Amino acid sequence: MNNRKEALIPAVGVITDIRIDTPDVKTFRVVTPDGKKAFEHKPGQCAMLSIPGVGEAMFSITSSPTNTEFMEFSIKKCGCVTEWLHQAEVGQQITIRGPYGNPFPVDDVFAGKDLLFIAGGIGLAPLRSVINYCRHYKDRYGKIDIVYGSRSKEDLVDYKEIIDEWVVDPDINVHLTIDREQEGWDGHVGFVPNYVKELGFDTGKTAIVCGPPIMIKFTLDGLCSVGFDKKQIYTTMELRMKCGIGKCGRCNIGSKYVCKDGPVFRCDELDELPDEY
Amino acid sequence: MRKCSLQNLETVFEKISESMTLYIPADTKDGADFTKWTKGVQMSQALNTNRSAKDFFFPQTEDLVEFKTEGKNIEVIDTRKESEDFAVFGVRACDVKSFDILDRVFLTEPYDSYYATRREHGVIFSLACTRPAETCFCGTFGINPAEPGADVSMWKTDSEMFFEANTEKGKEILKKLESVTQSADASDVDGQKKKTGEIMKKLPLSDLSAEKFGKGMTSKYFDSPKWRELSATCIGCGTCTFVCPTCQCYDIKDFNSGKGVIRYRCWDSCMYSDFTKMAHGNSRNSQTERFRQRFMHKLVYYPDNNDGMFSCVGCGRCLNKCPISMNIVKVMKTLGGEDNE
Amino acid sequence: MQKINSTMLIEKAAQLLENGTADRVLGWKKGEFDYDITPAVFNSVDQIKKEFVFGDFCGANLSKYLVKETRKGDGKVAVFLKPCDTYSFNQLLTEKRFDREKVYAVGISCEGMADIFKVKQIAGDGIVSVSSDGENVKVETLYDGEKTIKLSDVIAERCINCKSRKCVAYDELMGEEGEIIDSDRFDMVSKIESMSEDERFGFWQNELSKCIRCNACRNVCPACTCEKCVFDNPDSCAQNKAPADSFEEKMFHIIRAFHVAGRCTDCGECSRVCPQNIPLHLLNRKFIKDIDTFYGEYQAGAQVGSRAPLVDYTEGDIEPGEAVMKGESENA
Amino acid sequence: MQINGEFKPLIVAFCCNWCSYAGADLAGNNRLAYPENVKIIKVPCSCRVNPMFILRAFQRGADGVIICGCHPGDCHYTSGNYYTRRRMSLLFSMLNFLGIEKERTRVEWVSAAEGAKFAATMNEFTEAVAALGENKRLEDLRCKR
Repeated sequence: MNNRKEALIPAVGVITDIRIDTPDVKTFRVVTPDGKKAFEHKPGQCAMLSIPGVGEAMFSITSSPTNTEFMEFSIKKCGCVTEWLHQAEVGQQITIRGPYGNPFPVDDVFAGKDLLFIAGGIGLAPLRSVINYCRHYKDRYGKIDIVYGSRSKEDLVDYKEIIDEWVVDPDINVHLTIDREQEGWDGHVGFVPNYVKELGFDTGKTAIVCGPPIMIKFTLDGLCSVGFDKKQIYTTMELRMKCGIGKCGRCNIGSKYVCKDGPVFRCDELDELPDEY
Repeated sequence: MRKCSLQNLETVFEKISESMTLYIPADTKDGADFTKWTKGVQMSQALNTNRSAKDFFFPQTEDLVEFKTEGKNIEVIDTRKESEDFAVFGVRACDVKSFDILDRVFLTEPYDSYYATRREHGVIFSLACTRPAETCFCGTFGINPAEPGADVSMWKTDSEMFFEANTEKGKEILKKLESVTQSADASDVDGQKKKTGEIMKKLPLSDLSAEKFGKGMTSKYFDSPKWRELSATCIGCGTCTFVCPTCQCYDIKDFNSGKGVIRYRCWDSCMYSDFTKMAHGNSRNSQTERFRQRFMHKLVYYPDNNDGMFSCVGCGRCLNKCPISMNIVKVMKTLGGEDNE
Repeated sequence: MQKINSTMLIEKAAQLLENGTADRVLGWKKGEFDYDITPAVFNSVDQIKKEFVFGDFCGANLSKYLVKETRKGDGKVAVFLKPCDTYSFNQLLTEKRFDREKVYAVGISCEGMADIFKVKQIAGDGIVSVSSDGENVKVETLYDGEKTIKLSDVIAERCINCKSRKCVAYDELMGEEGEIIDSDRFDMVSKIESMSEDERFGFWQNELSKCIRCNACRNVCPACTCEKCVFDNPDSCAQNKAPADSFEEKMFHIIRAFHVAGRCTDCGECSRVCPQNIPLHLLNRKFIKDIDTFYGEYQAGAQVGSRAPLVDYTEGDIEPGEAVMKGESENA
Repeated sequence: MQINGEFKPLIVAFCCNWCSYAGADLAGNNRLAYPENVKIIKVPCSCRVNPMFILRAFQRGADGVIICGCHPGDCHYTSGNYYTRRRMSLLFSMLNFLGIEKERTRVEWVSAAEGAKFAATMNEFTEAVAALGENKRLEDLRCKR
């Protein structure tokens, strides 16, 4: 039994690159001290990052599993761990453990389907991993649409990658929107849920939604009102977590633990859970 | 089955403690608690200990790992030492059952090696009850206090202590005790078992039933208006969770000692306001929601995930200790009462 | 004098609801057994008639609930207060923790509450019923049948050392107003003071090491009404959920007592609720005793608006060095 | 604190910005010696010292804690040190009640002109704490390993 993986003891990771995405989001590249990827993961899974003495927190892995060299985390500044990370420099070591949670069913349910990704703000972080995974294996999936919105142009996470890689990719359609009119923006203006309705997608698609709770709520209502079935919609959640392995008892919604049974949920599964999130 | 006279119990203690640390329930000025046995420490007559036996396997605080930082570098150090064997003597049937419940949490993948190591190194001698209290309701959860289980079951009569091994570990230790025990007949304790069974029927909480709770009951109880009333005067302390043998929620915290960072875990309580607090909100903002979480977890969520097994053992500690005398019995009776049908 | 009983209070509570004086009543609710009584908010006469109870096991101090309860809507809350609870009530008012206009307080005289643990120690386990006539407690147990115990033998520690039977705040009084009484409440403090330093350390090390940090003492305390406690605040560098080291135990209890020093009315709830039976009231009483000795007698909650000793000073106050000596030798 | 096998008490001195810290400065300017193990923490006023600061100092290895402020009546903020005086009287009396050596804590009023008093106080306090030995009763074992 001694060679079992220790669930609560983290490994050391090194930040090898820090990219400033938006005024409050940075993307951190993390590898092991000997330059390898810390562990294998699937799209939608999370990892526990910590800074000793500051705290530990759960983050979704933003890079695609097809990236064999490193992992990336897009992190918004909002609490003590994230604030600390935002002032860190390249070369800083942190600790990492994972992967945690259930991934998106990319290899079975999603296979052969048309995919519609809908993200708001930092909600793109967990989806980016799935999108890039699907782009990598594009022949396994049907058409891919991405609707992504943020408060302003500056708040669009990964804008460079979106413009340089996704928009020019002939196999996917990218629909960007920002909340308010802004100089130098000739794209769509308006909230994501409304934009989704305006775009009027084919209801045969599988939708993957992530963003602030209020956006998720209105997007779900919108999708359902145009004829999407809840079984076609997936989302990913977050609650306070400590252990990441379904034991410490705080991230549950009813009898489901977000860290272990989630964070990816199909929307009809969410309906069965009590309203506590 | 083996037995020894109560006068010779001390020689049994001595024999056990030759090879491992022994803990027995001993009287303190505030009731009984598990105490490390040394010569002269007497076994308590009390029905149960103040604190439950879970402390042996899931202590209130334990260090997980230590970090040394230097500049930008971090070193991760596993500070655990080799665990020692230990025996816990006189654990009641309810607390024995609580180990099953905790095992299902800590020993399912991904497995908790801190807990597992202690389980491997611990031997449990359980003790049958003869005088259950009015606050006992283990029967509600199908526990028979006259057949306590664990590694070795024990029955205490007026003059003798009987031992019966239930596991390999138990057989091994009883073998070691052969020199200080005599062989006995299993029927010697039948009378006691029968008597206890009769008392169980007379207990004031003997009619409490858990039938209305269990798997798949979330939607039935979650939105009940009764929660507000039940939790109205809950002071939000952690007494019930900390004295409970099955509560297993924990927090992981860092302590900077100046020489390094010690990451430790400690018991946490779902009754605390900061239990689910995140940087940007709290999923259980009111005491009513937190109160509901605790009882729903014991009566519905845990059974949902564990084939209908409840995570309450009816030991009655929360009935004795809650500052406002609100407890799972009142919750079950109120929610399961007729006017909720 | 007639002892206040359940029937009288039920009648009063129902009347207050019926005549519109209040739209809810804070009182005590029947439990599973005769002794496990829960504080409760009653909204209807029906409920009061069915569940309201008052007796020797209604020790819970209801005054702290007013902070939460008066914030819910506009209506008035009626509350029953024993003499010691009225001191907490005044102290909360002094600190402006609730709106007096929203409360209708009924003072009830009290001769002391019983402690069920004392009953159990004498009568044994398996208590099926327990009742008292004001002088004797009749206990029926599963194993030893019926027993009669003197009520005075099972009176709670805090009531034996009661400081005052006077209701100092009320809109209406049931029974007599009562009087401030001479008590020996500082005897135990003096006894500890007269121990040697090593003995004192040993005594407290032993008591405080039992702490499981359940926070019951803090949460029940009518003086602890901070919106966010320093021990729950991750930015306070005091947040700590568990007694991870014997230092943390001492730190928690010293700071807890210090934060209520000069505001503690000595209601004794902290010791009543402690699941580990730590005599926490002794820490509070040490502060009260020291305050009395150093700065003159002061009883928190005796009057609304009095200035607590720790937010006050005189130019000739005792110096800390002398104070420590005086605090030690006052009774030598 | 053990240095080369010899016990040197670690003293934490909270000094108010206006009087005592200046007093410590003056002691330095006048080349008046006091032990190097006295660690001074400057606070705006002696009443800034939260009881928790004192306990934390002990937790993290202090063997004695001294609070220095302006003489009563001379507080830069008029009355801060009066409150300090009451608080510390009660706190130190409580620590004594818990069996923690009363010689480990002290309050001393040191003005900006009293460099000599500062040095003498520190010398004397250090000596008194040295006589007690290491702080065992308010230590945190985690900080010592």
